[in-house]
Amino acid sequence: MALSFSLKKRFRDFSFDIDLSIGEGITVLFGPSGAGKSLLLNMVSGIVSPDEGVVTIDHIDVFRSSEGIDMPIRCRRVGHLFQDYALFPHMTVYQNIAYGISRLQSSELRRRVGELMELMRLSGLRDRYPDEISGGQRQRTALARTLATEPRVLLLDEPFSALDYQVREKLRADLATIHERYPITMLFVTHDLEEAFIMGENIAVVNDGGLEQFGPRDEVFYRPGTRNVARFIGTRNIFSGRVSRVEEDGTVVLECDEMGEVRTAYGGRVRPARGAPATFAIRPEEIMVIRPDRPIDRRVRDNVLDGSVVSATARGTSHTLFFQTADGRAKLKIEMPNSAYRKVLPFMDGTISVSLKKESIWILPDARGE
Amino acid sequence: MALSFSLKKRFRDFSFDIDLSIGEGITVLFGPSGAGKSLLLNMVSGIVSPDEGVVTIDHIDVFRSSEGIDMPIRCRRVGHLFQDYALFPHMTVYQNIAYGISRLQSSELRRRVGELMELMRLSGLRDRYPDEISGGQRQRTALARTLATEPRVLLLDEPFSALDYQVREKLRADLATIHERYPITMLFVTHDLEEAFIMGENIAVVNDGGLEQFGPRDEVFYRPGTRNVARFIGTRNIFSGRVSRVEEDGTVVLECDEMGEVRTAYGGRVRPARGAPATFAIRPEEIMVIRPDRPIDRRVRDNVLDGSVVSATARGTSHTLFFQTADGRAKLKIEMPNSAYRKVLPFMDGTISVSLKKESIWILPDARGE
Amino acid sequence: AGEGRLIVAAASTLSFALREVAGDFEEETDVVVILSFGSTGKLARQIENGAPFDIFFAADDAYIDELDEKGLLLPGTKRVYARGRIVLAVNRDSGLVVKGLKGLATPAVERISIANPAHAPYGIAAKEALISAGVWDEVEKRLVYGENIRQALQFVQTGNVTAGIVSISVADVPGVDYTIIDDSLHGPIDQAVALVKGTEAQEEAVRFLNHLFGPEGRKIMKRYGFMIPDGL
Amino acid sequence: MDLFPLFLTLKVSLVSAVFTVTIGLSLAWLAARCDFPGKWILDVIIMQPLVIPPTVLGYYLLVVLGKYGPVGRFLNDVFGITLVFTWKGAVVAAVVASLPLFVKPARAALEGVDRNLENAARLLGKTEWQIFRTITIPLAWRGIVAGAVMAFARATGEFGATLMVAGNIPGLTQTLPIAIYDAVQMGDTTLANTMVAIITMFSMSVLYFVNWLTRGKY
Amino acid sequence: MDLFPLFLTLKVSLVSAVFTVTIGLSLAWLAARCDFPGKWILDVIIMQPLVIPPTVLGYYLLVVLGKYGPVGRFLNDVFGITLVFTWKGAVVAAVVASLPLFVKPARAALEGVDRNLENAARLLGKTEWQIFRTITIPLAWRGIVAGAVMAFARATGEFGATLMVAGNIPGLTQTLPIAIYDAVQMGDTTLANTMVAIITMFSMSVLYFVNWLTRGKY
Ligand SMILES: Nc1ncnc2c1ncn2[C@@H]1O[C@H](COP(=O)(O)OP(=O)(O)OP(=O)(O)O)[C@@H](O)[C@H]1O
Ligand SMILES: Nc1ncnc2c1ncn2[C@@H]1O[C@H](COP(=O)(O)OP(=O)(O)OP(=O)(O)O)[C@@H](O)[C@H]1O
Ligand SMILES: [Mg+2]
Ligand SMILES: [Mg+2]
Repeated sequence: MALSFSLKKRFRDFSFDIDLSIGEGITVLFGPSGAGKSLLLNMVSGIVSPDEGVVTIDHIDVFRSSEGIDMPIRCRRVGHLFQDYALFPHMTVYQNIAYGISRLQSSELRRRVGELMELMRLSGLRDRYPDEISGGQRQRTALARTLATEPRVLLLDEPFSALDYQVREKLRADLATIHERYPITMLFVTHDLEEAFIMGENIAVVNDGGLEQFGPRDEVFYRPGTRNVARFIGTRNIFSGRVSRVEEDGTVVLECDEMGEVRTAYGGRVRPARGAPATFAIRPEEIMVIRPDRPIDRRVRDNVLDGSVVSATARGTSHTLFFQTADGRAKLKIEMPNSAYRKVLPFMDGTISVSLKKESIWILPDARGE
Repeated sequence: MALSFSLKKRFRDFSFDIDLSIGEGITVLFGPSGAGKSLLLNMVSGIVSPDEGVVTIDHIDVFRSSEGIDMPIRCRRVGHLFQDYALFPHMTVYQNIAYGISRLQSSELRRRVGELMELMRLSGLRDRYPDEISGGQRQRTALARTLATEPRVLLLDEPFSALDYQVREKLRADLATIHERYPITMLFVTHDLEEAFIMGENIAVVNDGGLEQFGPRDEVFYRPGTRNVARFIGTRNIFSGRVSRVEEDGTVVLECDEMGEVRTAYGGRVRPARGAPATFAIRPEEIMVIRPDRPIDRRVRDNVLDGSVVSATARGTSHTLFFQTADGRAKLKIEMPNSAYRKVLPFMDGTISVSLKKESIWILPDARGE
Repeated sequence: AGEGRLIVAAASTLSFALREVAGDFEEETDVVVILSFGSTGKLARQIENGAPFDIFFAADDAYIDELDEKGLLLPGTKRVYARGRIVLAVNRDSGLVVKGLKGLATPAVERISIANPAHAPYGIAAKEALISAGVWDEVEKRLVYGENIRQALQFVQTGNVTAGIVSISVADVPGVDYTIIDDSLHGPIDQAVALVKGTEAQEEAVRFLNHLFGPEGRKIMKRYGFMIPDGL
Repeated sequence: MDLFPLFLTLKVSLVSAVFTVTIGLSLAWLAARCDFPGKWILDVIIMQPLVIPPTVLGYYLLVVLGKYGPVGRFLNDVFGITLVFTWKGAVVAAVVASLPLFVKPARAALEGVDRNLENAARLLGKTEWQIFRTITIPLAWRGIVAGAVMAFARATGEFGATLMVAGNIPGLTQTLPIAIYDAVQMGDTTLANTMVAIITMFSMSVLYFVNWLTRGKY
Repeated sequence: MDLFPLFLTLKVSLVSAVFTVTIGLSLAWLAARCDFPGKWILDVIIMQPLVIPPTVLGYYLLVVLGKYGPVGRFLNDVFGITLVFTWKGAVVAAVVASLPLFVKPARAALEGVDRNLENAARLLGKTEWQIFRTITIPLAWRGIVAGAVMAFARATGEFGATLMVAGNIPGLTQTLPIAIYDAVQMGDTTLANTMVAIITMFSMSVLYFVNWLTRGKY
């Protein structure tokens, strides 16, 4: 059930142009608000006509502007959960979910809808109308309605945005099993980083109508292709510098304005030239705070910076620190679990050292010239 | 700008009954989907009539069923962001935001709306209609429209659910400053645990139409009052047992079926009776995995359990492990940062020990009899 | 029609008179008479388009001639059944005494209703009478045209016009005083009847007309103000 | 009092309501959903019967549908149907006269239905006809009923065109409004008032029924 | 050809449209928003002019508004206004005849407006009147315009009641429909057709204008 498309669309001051081919499984569409994620789904399902382009589902053209092919929406067998649900206001929860199921005997139909309502935890709401249920219940009804037709291509536009974390975890697992049970191609839009990571085998990062990066989730997450992707996935600590030398063990030493010399475990294929510009990033949770009461571990002696903590924010399960080097030139965001935070808390007011492990530093390929 | 209310409402199979008094600042309403959060806001702002009750804003009754007081919505000076936005479809983004601002000279009006649009990152969308902008842009327009009237009571129903994390972080900070700049009472609904923690000075946990717990965020988060609250805030590891003895240093030793003896730093006021039932919980990120290659730290020698890891899920910045004791009776959810995970990864296949620090174990008060 | 049924189309002025005549006729014979009243113009248009009428009583013989020319009537069946008379009707509550047509010229008579002289025969006659009386120019601005004489009379009856010129056959209603207008002031209002071509009840139709023109019929017609001129 | 006119009026208004709604819905749907040049001309044509006096409208209908008219001759020759001076003619007159009252609001209502919901139904594999039946019409319900009620009332009260096309033949084509007109013409206000009361009661019960039928939101 | 009837018709239909829309919107709003027992009776009363034949309606109006009628006398004594046999009478007849055509669809449209949006406006401190003006009416726009167009067309074509109330006074109260009727009665189909063409052209331009006015979504 391969899905591939190449789509162009222009609005007054927004233009969309994305080519993508995805296979079976779940692909997460990730990107900032207004990037064009919903528009992409709308053009794939046929709700919005592209200015030009091609949409191919399972090697069959459902849209090809050059040949005037435009398969009616209903024949595309695409399930599409709208961001604003579009529940039928004149039908009950049950009727909404049952609407798309055709040619089933009534007992069979009832069983199937009941099953879906169970799955979505809607069981008590059978005869309510959409304006009599809560936001999250609406979202689940819409999701059930979309799943009811057992489409082979499933487009989900932020399907869990209105759900609490318990239901969300449950449904994430259920979607994953659906996909294990029968072959399905899923495009899953989310704003939630963690959700993107958990759900996506592959992640496509969309920005301003274009594709920033597409690849397996670990690649996108830990090896972002561009500065934008790095920002979107929350890398935060991004710096520019130049290659000052390459050591024998492959360590690339960069010289950057804010932090001076930075040693990195360069992982690229091409050996970088001296003096070449390089942008590098380190994730907030990868920065180690060195406890003054302990000897410096052998492994954390890379890139040790002295400075002080400017602010600390509690986030429930972790703390976010903003760290500033002694000369005030580099600012780093650091995330640490509460247990670690409690350990460094006594030393927080004085000078503190952090270490950027060289394996944790990622040099962005767009500045590598690859 | 104190807000207090006591509200009752019955639907066919849902009944709502909550008393609450909140002061200036941000109170987060937290609870599962369908708990009654939106209903609560609707009754405070006057959109939905309670069956009976009182709503007092700044010591003035805006609603009191017993005396037939029901102040018109427009006089309550309450800002309310609906979960589904309710943007005026026939007005542009600019017109929507400007709609509520009255009696301002046009230049002043333009300036103010411009400012809000800037704040909400809507600047390029001035003349678009709601159906020409993305979901997140809609949400921000609705938020700007609500803030435009500078209400003294602000009800926000999942204001950031459709936003990406960058914009979200920015707006969280902005809301916090708004509240610093002038006195405001804010009720903020969210499903996002982290957001609840960051935004809320106080957190009210709502469940099935009732109030489960209300208090300062740290109290709700780290010292949940009930099993339900513990579940909602993601504590996950909840067990039942009985008090077997109390030691001299105040340590309460519990006996539980799944894990045998568990030592806890009991923090309650009343000395527990031997044999009294006790429910206790430990947050997933507080469970320490003991690395076999290191000597057991003095501080982690409490409640050491041996077992194996059943599954591990990557969540981007952290990993979630499911741990099972050797006898298979206790299952624990453990969350650890990627760096820690990498360190224990080599030992993952064999037997592993975990430690539940006694200070991290929380005995739920509802079982304490307090 | 046919099968002992006779459909008679007639100008609405005849509604009272014909109902009585038809009632008598139905008693005498076993023929069912269905009366369809309407304005003469409308009925003529309907006959042109194949209406299933057997007999057509027009309020104006001009329509009979017109239809005859088009070959829609049975040739030679035209008969004048009455010569209409017009009256000056005055609302009793107005308190005005209007002396003849000349009296209409006084400003006290604010409005005068007549049937529309563009198509209604009584309207034409009224106009002719007003011209002959030499008051047309004065009263023209104060005229209200009714769709037919009934409406002209309703205006008088409800007091919205002071006086009106209507046919004698409708004028005898409460609240209205009327005086007959000299028939030398206007051309004859010949009202004619004819059989419609294609009628399947020619025999019954002839019998009905014979009844109407018989002594009994004449008596009834006269009572309702339809004077059948002698010698016709 | 003769009750025939009442029953005839019932028959004519009910039958014509069926035709009006069927034809009208198709026209409204066409106008609301399809875009073709000169669409507004269709609008103008449909609205014409409102603008020209009913009698004149009736005259045109009579000419077209009559014994010698193009449509009348065709219907007579091919199907052996005669419209003029029968109750069927009254139905035709009522349909033509009341169609604009139905089409306008029905179209407005159809156009007001959220396209997104129709798209949602398309995605669930429904055909355009199924969508029209299960989504569009129920959501446009209010406007459609408003139009149908007006059209029905107009058909019940239709008089000018009917008088021309069907004639005023007692026991055959004399509807209640025509009987009322006759009574007023004859100066018999009592009879007229009685019949107006009957027709009012009739329309009242229909409106009440419709009110009851549409008491829900959809 | 005399152009007076055309101008009179223009005047009467435009003035009556203003009245119809003003009165009709108030009635529609009342019916859509307020709940009071026997509300459907109001509905029935408003719909009555559709059901009874225009001539009969005109007769009733003449009796009520006429010189000796209760309303007529009051208006004459207090304001010195005479309605019957003046163009004002034609306006009254047109308003009464066309009001139901406006109220029904306008009400349906007002009822279709999402209450949530009105609540959102209330929360922004707007009064009910401001909300009606800035939210409800613009969102019910389609239905209101549909109703207004029908009412306008009906007022333009109004004939039966007008003839009764305003009379047929050439150069004073003879509207175009009355002139057309006269022409048909006289058998002057050419003149009638010409005038029908004129009235068609007139209604066409109005419809075109309205179409142009409402080409947007709101
Ligand atoms: N009809 C239109 N006219 C002009 N611009 C439009 C129109 N529809 C959408 N856009 C623009 O296209 C862009 C993409 O919109 P889209 O809804 O796909 O965003 P998105 O990625 O889904 O965002 P979100 O996460 O906020 O839902 C937005 O910037 C939006 O303003
Ligand atoms: N008109 C109604 N009739 C019956 N039940 C209703 C009605 N309106 C709301 N409810 C029920 O009231 C409960 C509370 O709804 P509410 O919208 O307040 O939930 P919520 O906490 O905001 O949930 P969510 O997070 O999903 O938005 C829900 O279970 C809903 O089904
Ligand atoms: Mg979107
Ligand atoms: Mg809610």
